[in-house]
Amino acid sequence: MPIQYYLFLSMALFSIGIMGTLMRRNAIIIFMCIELMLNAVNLLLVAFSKMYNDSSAQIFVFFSMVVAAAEVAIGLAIIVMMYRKVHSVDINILNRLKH
Amino acid sequence: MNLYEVLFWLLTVVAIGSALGVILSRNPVSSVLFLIVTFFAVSGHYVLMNAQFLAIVNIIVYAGAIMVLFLFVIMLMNLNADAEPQKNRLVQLAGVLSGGILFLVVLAALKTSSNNLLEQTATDIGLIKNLGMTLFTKFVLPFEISSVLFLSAMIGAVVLGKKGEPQK
Amino acid sequence: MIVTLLIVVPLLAGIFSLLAKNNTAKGTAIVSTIVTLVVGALIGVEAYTTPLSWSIDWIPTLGTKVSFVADGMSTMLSLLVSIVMLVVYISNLNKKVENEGSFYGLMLLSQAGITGVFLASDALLFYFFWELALIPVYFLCSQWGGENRIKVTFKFFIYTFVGSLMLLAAIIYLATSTPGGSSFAWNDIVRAGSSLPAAEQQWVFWLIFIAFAIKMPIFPFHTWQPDAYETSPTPVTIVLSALMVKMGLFAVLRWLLPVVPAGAEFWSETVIILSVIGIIYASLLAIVQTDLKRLIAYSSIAHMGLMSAVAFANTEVGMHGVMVQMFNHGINITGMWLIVSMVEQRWGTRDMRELGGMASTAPRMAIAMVVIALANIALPLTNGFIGEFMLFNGLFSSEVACGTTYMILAGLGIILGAVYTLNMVQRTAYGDAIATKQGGDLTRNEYIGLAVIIAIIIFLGVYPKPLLEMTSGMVSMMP
Amino acid sequence: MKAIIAATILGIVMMFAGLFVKEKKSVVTIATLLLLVLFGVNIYDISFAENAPQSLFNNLLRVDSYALWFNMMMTGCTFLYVLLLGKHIRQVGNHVAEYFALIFFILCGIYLISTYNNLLMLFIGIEIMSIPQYILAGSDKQNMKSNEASLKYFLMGAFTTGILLMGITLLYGATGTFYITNFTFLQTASLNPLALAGILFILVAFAFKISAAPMHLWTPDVYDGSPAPFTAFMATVVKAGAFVGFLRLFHISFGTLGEHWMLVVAIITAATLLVGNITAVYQQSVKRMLAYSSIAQAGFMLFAVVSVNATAWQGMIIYAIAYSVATIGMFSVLVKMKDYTYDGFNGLAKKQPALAFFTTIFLLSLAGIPLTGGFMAKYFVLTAAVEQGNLMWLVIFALLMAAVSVYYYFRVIMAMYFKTGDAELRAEVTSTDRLLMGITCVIIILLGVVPHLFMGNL
Amino acid sequence: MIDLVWLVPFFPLLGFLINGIGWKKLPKSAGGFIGSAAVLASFAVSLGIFFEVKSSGTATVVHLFDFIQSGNLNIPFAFQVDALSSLFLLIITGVGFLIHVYSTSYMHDDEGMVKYFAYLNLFVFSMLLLVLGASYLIMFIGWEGVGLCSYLLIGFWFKRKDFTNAAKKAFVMNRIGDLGFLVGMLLVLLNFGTLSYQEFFGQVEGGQAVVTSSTYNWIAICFFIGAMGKSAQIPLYTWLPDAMAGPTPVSALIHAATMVTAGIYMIARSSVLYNIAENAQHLVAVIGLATAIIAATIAIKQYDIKKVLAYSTVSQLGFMFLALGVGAYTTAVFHVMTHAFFKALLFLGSGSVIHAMHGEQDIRNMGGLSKKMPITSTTFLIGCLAIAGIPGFSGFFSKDEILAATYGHNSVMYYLALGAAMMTAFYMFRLYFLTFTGSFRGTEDQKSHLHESPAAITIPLAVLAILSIIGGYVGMPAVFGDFHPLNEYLAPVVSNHGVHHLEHNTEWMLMGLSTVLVIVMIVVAYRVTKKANFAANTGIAKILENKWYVDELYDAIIVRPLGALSSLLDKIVEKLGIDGLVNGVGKTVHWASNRIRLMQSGQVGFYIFIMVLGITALFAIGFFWIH
Repeated sequence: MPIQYYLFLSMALFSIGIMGTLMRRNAIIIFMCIELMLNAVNLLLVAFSKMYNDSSAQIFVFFSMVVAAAEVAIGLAIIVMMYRKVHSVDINILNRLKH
Repeated sequence: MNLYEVLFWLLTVVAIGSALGVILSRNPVSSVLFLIVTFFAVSGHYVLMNAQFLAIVNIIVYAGAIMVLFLFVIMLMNLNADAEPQKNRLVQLAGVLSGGILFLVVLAALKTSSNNLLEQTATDIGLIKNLGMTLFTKFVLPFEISSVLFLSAMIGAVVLGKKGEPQK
Repeated sequence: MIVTLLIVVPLLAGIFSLLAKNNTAKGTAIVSTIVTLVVGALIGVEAYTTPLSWSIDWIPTLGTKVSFVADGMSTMLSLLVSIVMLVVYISNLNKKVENEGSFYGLMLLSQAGITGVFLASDALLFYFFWELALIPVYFLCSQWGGENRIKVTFKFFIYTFVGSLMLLAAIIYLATSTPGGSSFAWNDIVRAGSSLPAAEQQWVFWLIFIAFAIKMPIFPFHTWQPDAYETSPTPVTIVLSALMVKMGLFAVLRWLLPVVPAGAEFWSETVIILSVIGIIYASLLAIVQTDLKRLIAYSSIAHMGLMSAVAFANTEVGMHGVMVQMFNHGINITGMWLIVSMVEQRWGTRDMRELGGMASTAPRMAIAMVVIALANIALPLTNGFIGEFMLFNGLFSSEVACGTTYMILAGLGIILGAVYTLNMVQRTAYGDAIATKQGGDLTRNEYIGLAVIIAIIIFLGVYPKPLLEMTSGMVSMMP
Repeated sequence: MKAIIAATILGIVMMFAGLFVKEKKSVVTIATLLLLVLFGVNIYDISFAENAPQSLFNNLLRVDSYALWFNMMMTGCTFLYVLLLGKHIRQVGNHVAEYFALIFFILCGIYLISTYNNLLMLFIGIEIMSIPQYILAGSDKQNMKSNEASLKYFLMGAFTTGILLMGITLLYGATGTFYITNFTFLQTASLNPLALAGILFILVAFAFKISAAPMHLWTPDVYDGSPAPFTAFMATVVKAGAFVGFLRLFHISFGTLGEHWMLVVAIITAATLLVGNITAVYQQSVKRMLAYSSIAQAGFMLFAVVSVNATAWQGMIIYAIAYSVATIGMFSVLVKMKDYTYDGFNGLAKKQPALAFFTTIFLLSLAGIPLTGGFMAKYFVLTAAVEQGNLMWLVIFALLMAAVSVYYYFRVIMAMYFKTGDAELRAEVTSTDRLLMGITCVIIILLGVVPHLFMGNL
Repeated sequence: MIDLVWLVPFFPLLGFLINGIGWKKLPKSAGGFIGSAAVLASFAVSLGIFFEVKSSGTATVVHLFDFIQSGNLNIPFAFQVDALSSLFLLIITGVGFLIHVYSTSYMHDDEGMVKYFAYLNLFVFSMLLLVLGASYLIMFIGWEGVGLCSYLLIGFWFKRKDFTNAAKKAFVMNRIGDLGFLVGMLLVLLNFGTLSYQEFFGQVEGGQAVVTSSTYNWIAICFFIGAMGKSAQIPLYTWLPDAMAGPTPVSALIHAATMVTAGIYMIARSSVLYNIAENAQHLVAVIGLATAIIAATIAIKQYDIKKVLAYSTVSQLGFMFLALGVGAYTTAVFHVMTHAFFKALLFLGSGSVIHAMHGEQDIRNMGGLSKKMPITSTTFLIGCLAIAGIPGFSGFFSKDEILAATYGHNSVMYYLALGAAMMTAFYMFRLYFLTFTGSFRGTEDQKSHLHESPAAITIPLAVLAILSIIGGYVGMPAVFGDFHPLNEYLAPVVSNHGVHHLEHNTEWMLMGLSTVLVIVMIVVAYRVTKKANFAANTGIAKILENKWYVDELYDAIIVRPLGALSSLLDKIVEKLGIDGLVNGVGKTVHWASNRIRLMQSGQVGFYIFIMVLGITALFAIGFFWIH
C-alpha cells in the first residue's frame, strides 16, 4: 500500500473537516469538524510511523489526543457559557465585535 | 486485491463517507453519530497499520468519551432538532470550493512527494508495552507536562462553567 | 569634551525647564543659550584651523559611538543656533506664553537636537538628533500654534517623518556595507557609500535625499512648509525656518554628497532643475500671498532652492557660498519672523490687506523691516549679497550642462524676490496708518533682538571675511 | 531549566492560594511575590548556565543562553505587568487566583516554546500557552463581548491546532524525526515536497499565533473583547513567546532552506504590515487600535523571522522587550480610562499631566521614535533584514508603514494634549501607579539609549 | 591725497549715519547742515584728487580690505582713482552739494527732512562707491546702492500709494537690469577669473585670454542690459518718468544728474571691452538712438512739468548711449557732464516753480511766471538754451560732438538723431513758453502766493546756470581749434575709438544745419504755445500723450499674465496639484482603512474562510511560484 494513499486519505478527511468548519454555523458542529481534522492528522501520523517503523509518531498521536481532550473540555465549557447567555450556538450571532 | 487492500478501501470509503455525513447532515445528533463512525473507520486503519494501542485509545477516548460529551452537550441544549438554520448557498459553495481548492493544491504539491510502500509485515512498536516504554523514558517530560494542560483545562471548566457570578 | 557642552547644556536646561516652575524658564533659556554661544565662540576660535572632536563608545553591539566633530561648518551653524535662539528668547521676553516651562523646555530640547545634528559625526547619532529636533517642534506647534494647528502640524510631522524613515533605511544599508559590517562613523559611511556600485548609489541617493529634500524643502516636497509656518507660533517658526531647514542643507553637504558621489553626480541635474523650478515657482506664489507668514515661507523656499541647486552644482566657490548663505539666510529670516511676530502682536493680523502705515506708527520697526527685507533680497553690503553672489558664481561656473541657463533662471528669482519683498514692505510699512489696537514702536527687548540681527547683517555684508574663513576649510574637505 | 518546574509548581500553589486566601488583594500580592520568585529562578538558571547549549530531558529540550535570557526577560515583563495591572486583574472576575495560576501556566508554555528541540514539545508548549488564553479571554463572563472573544479565539485556535499538527506530521513524513536539529534536509540541499508542505502548514500556524495576515482576523475581535488586563498579557508576552518558537524552528531547522520559504514569509510580512497599519487608521477605540497595532508590530517582528542571521535574534529579543513593555504600559493607562475611544482621552494632559506624559512615552516607543526602545527594536530587525540582502524593498515598505503608524499613535497624543475635553477616569491613579509607570518609562528610554544592557552577552 | 580717497565716500557715509541714527532727534536745520557739509567735504577732497590725477595722469588702485575670498576667487574692496572716476567724483559731489543746499530750503517744511538728508547722503555714498570701485563687483555694490536710494527717495512720501508704486517699479526695473549686470560679471569671472578693471582690461588688450568674440559680445550685452535698467533705456525706461514722484531735488540729483548716468559711466569705463565687442556696441547705438527719439516724441505732449523733463532726460541719455555706441566715449562723458549741469538746473528750476505754485505741476495751470520769478525764469531759460543746443551754451558743444560722431558713423542715424534734437528744442521751449510767458492760468489763490524762491534755492540755480553756459568750453569742436582739455584729461583712461574725423566743411555744415533747425523749432514752439488750447488730444497726439501706451503694454503682456500665472499656480498647482497629491495619499490611506476594516466582519466562518484562502495562496506561492 503506497504511503501516498494514506496521504491522500488523510488530506481528504482534513479537507472535509475544513469544509465543514466553513459550511456550518453551529459552533458544536464546527468543533466536531475540527476534531475530524485532528483525526485525519493522527491517521497520517500513524501511517508515517508505520513507514519509518518509529514509535515516536504514535506517542505523538497519543499526545495529540491528550491535547484534543483538553481542548474539548475548554471548548464545550465556552460553548455552554455562550449558550447560557444567548441560548444559541449559532456563530453568526457572534458579531458584536467587528470592524 | 488481497484482504488488506479490501479492508483498506472499505475503511477508506466508510471514513470519507461518514465524514461527509458529518458535515452534510442537518441534525447535529446524526453528525455526532457520523463522526463516531468515522472514528471507528480510522481506528480500523490503525489496526491495519499495527497500531493496536492507538486504535483502542481512539475508540475509548474519542468515540467513547469525547463524542459522548458532545452528544451530552447537544442534548443538554436541545439541539437535536433539524432546526439549525443553514448558511446561504453562496457561503456554502464558497466553503466547499475553498476547501476543495486547498485539497487540490495540496494534492498537486504532494503528488510527487514519496513513493514509499508501507510494508505489510507486522511490527510490534504499536503494542502497549513498547509504547509505554517509550512514553515513560524518552517522553516522560511531555507526559508530565501534560498535567499542566489538564490543570488549565480544569480551571477553565471551573471558571467558565461555574454559574452564578454576581453582577458587578 | 567642550563640544558636548553645546548639546548637553540646552538638553539639561530643557529638561530642567520642563520640570521646574514656570517663572524660571525664560531665565534658564537665556542663560543656557548664552553659555552655548560663548562655548561656540571658543570652539570657533579653535576650529578655525583644526576641527575639534570627541567620542566614546555607545552601543557596542551596533558599533555606534557618541562622537562629535566641530569643524568650521558645524561650528558656524552651532553659532547660528545659539545666536538665533538667543535673539528669539530675548525678543520674546515681554510676551506671555501659556505654560512657559513646557514651552521653553521644548524649545531648548529642540535646540539641543539641532546642534546635535550639526555636530554628530556618527550616522546613528545624527539620526537621533535629527528626530530629537523634530519631536519638540511638533509639540510646540500643536500646543501653541494658531488656527488648524493640529492638522497642519501633524501633516508636517508625518511628512518629515517619512523622509527621516527613508534616511534611516539608507543609514542601515550603508552601515551594513561598511567594512566591519556595522560602523556608523562618518569616515566609514563615506567609504562604504562611495565604494558602492554606481547603480546602487543612485537609489541610495534618493533614500537619503528625500529626507533632506523634505526638510529644506525642495519643490515639490514643500507643501507642508507654508502651512506649518503659518500656524506655528513665531518662535517655533524661527526654529523651523532659520535652523531646521539648514539641517537639510547641512545634511546634504555632510551626509549626502560625500557619501554617494556617483549617485549625486547622476541625479545632480535633476535636483538642480527641481530647485530652479522651486525658485521661480515659490517666488511667483509669494507674489500672490496676502498672509505675511506665507509670503516669507515661500520666499524661504525660493532661497533654499537656490542654495540646494548650487550645492548640487558641485563647484568650490558654490559650496563655500552655500555654507555662507546658510548662516546669512538663518539670520535674515529670523529678522523677518521677528518683525512679523511684532506686527501680529501689535495689529492682531498678518493679512497685508489690513495692514499699513507702520512707517508712521512704528518707524523704528519699519526701518528694521526694510533693512531685513533688503538683506533678504541680497542687496550689496548686506550679508545676503555675499552669499548670493558666490552662489550664482558657483552655479554659473558649474560643469553641469546648461549651468548658465539655470543660473539665469535662478536669477529671475532675484527679480521676483524684489517684487514680493517690496510688495510686502509697501503693504505693511507704507500707506496710511491703520487703526491700531496696541500700537507703539519697539520695546527695549525687541529693539535689542533686532539690533543684533541688523548688526550681523551689516557687519557680514561689509566684512564677510570671518565667516568666509571659518567655512573655507570645509570646501577643501569636500570630495 | 528549573524555571519550567518552578512555573508549574507556583501555578499550582497559586491555585491553592485561591482556596485559602479569600481577600482578593492578598491574592494579587501573593501572585506578585510568586512571580518575583519565578523571576529569581530564571536568574538562577541563567547564572548557573553552561556557556554551550545543553540538552535536557532526552534531548527534548535544548537550553541555550538565548532562551534563558529571553525567559528571564519575559518573566520580568510579566512581573512588570502584574505590578502595573494586578489590581485591575482582580476586578475582572471572582477567580483571581485561577487567573494568576493560568498566567503561570502560560509562562510555563513559553519556557517550553523557547527551548524545545522536539516538535512534540513545541506542540505541547503552544497548547499550554493557548488554552489558558481561551479561558482568560472569556473570563469576564457577564460581558457578552468577552464570551464572544473567547469562543472566536477558541474556534480559530483549535482550527489552527489542526493546521499545526498537519504541518508537523508532514515534516515528520519527510524526515522521519521530530527533532528539529536532526532533520535530514539539514545535510542535503534538496527538499522533499512533503517537507515544504509541512513548513508551510507550520508557518500558517505560527502566523496565526502571532496574528500575521491573513491569519490575523481573530486578533482585533479577541483583543477588543477580552478584558483589557488580559489583552495586555496576550498581546505582549504571549505573542513574544510564539515568536521565539517561530524563530527557533525557522532559523535553526529551516535556516538553510531560506530560498524556499523566505519569499512567502516576506509576503506575509508585507501583508501584515499593510493590514495592521492601514486598518488601525480608521479605528475609534484605542483598545481596538492597540489590537491592530499589535498586528502591525508583529509585522515588524516578522523581520526577525524573515532574515536568518545573528542580528535577527538580537532584534527579536529587543523587539519583544520593547514592544511588551510599551504595550503593557499603554494598557495600564487604558484600564484607567472610562472611555476607551480616542475622545475619551481628550484633555487628559490637563487633568493628569503625569499620566499623559507616560502615555506619550509609551506611544512614542510604539511608533518607533528614536531614544525609545521602539526605535532600537525596529532598528535591529530592519538591520537584520538589510544584512540578509534582497529585502530592501520590504524594509522601505515597512518604514512607510511605520509612518502610517505614527498617524494612529499620535492621535492619542493629540487627543490628550491638544484637544479640549474632560477625560474621565475609571480608576484612581495613585502615586504608586505613577511610580510604576515612571519606571516603565525609564525602562523604555534605557532600551532606546543602551539596548545592549538588555541583551546580556548575546 | 589719492590715498585719502576713502574720505570721499566716508563723509557722506558719516553724514548718513549721523542723520540716520538721529533722524528723530536732530533738528531739521542740523540735518540739512550735516548733509550738505558732508558732501562739501567730499567735494573738497575730490577737487584735490582731481588735480593730483590731472598732474600725474596715472591710475591708482587703493586697496582697502579683503572682501570676498574663496578659493581662487579673490575680490578686494578697492578703489580705483583715475581721470574718469575723478571727473565723476567732481560732478557727483559738486552738483550733489548744490542740490543739498537747494534741498535745505526746498524740504524745510517736510517733517522727514533729516531722514531725507540721510537718504541723500547715502545716495551720494553709493554713487561714489559706484564710480570709485576698482572692480565690477564694487561698482555693482554702488550700482544697487543707488537703486536702493532711488527707491527710498521716490517713495519718500510713503503714504501715497502711487508714489510707493513708482518706487517699487523703479527698483524692480533696475533689478532686471542688475540681473544682466550680474550675468555679465559672472561671465567675466568665468572667462577671465577676475573682476578688477585693470586685470580684466589688461587681459582683453593683451589678448592673453582665449575668448571668442561672441563671448565678448555677450559680456558687453549683459553689461548693457544693466545699463538699460539704470539709465532708463528702451525697454526699461518707463520707471524714470514715474520716479518723478520723489521730491524735486531728488529728481535733479538722482534721476537727471548722477545715477541715471551710471550706465554711461560703466560703458565708458569698459570701453576696452566695447571696442572689441562690435555687435554689442552697435546695439548700444541703436538702442540709444531709439530711446532718444521715442522719449522725445513723448515729451512733446506731456503737461506735467517734471514729466517733460523726465522724458527729456531719457532722451538725452539716449543721445549719450548713441555716442557710446559710435565709439565716442569721451563725448558721452562730456555730455554727461554738461547734461548734469543743465538738467539739474532745469529740475531745480522746475522745483522752484512747483514750490511757488504749492505743489502744482501741470503746466496748463501755469503761465507768465517770469514776472514773479525772474531768477528762476532766467536760469530756466539758460537751461533750455543749453539743452536745445544753441551755440555758446554747454549743450551745444557736447551734443554737436555727438551728432558729428554719429554722422561719421552712419548718416541715417545722424538724421534721426538730428530729428530728436529738433524735438528737444521744441518741447523744451514749449515748456518754457507755457510756464513762464503768456498769462497766468492757475487759480487766484495760487496767483496771490506766487513769489521768488529764497536764496538757498536761487543760488544753486545761479551757479548751475553759469556752469550750463561755460561747462561746454572744455571741449571745443575741432573747427574752433584744437582745444579739448576734457579729452586730454581722460586720454589715459578712455578715448574715442573708431570715430571718423570729419572734414572741416562738413563739420561747419552740420553745425549750421542743427543750429538753424533748432532755432526754427523754437519759433515753431512759440507759435504753437501762443494759440495753445488744451482741448483733448486726438489721433497721434493722444498716443503721444499716453506715452505710446507702453505702460499699458507692459501691464498687459508682463504684469497681468504674471499675476494670473501666480494666482493659477497658487490655486491650482499648489493647492489642488501638489498639496492635493500629498493630502491624497493621506485620504487614500483613510479610504483604504475604511475598506479593509470591513473585512473584519465579525463572522468566525468568514475569518476561517480567509485563513483557508490564505493557506491556499501560500501553497500556490510556495510550490508553484518559487519553483
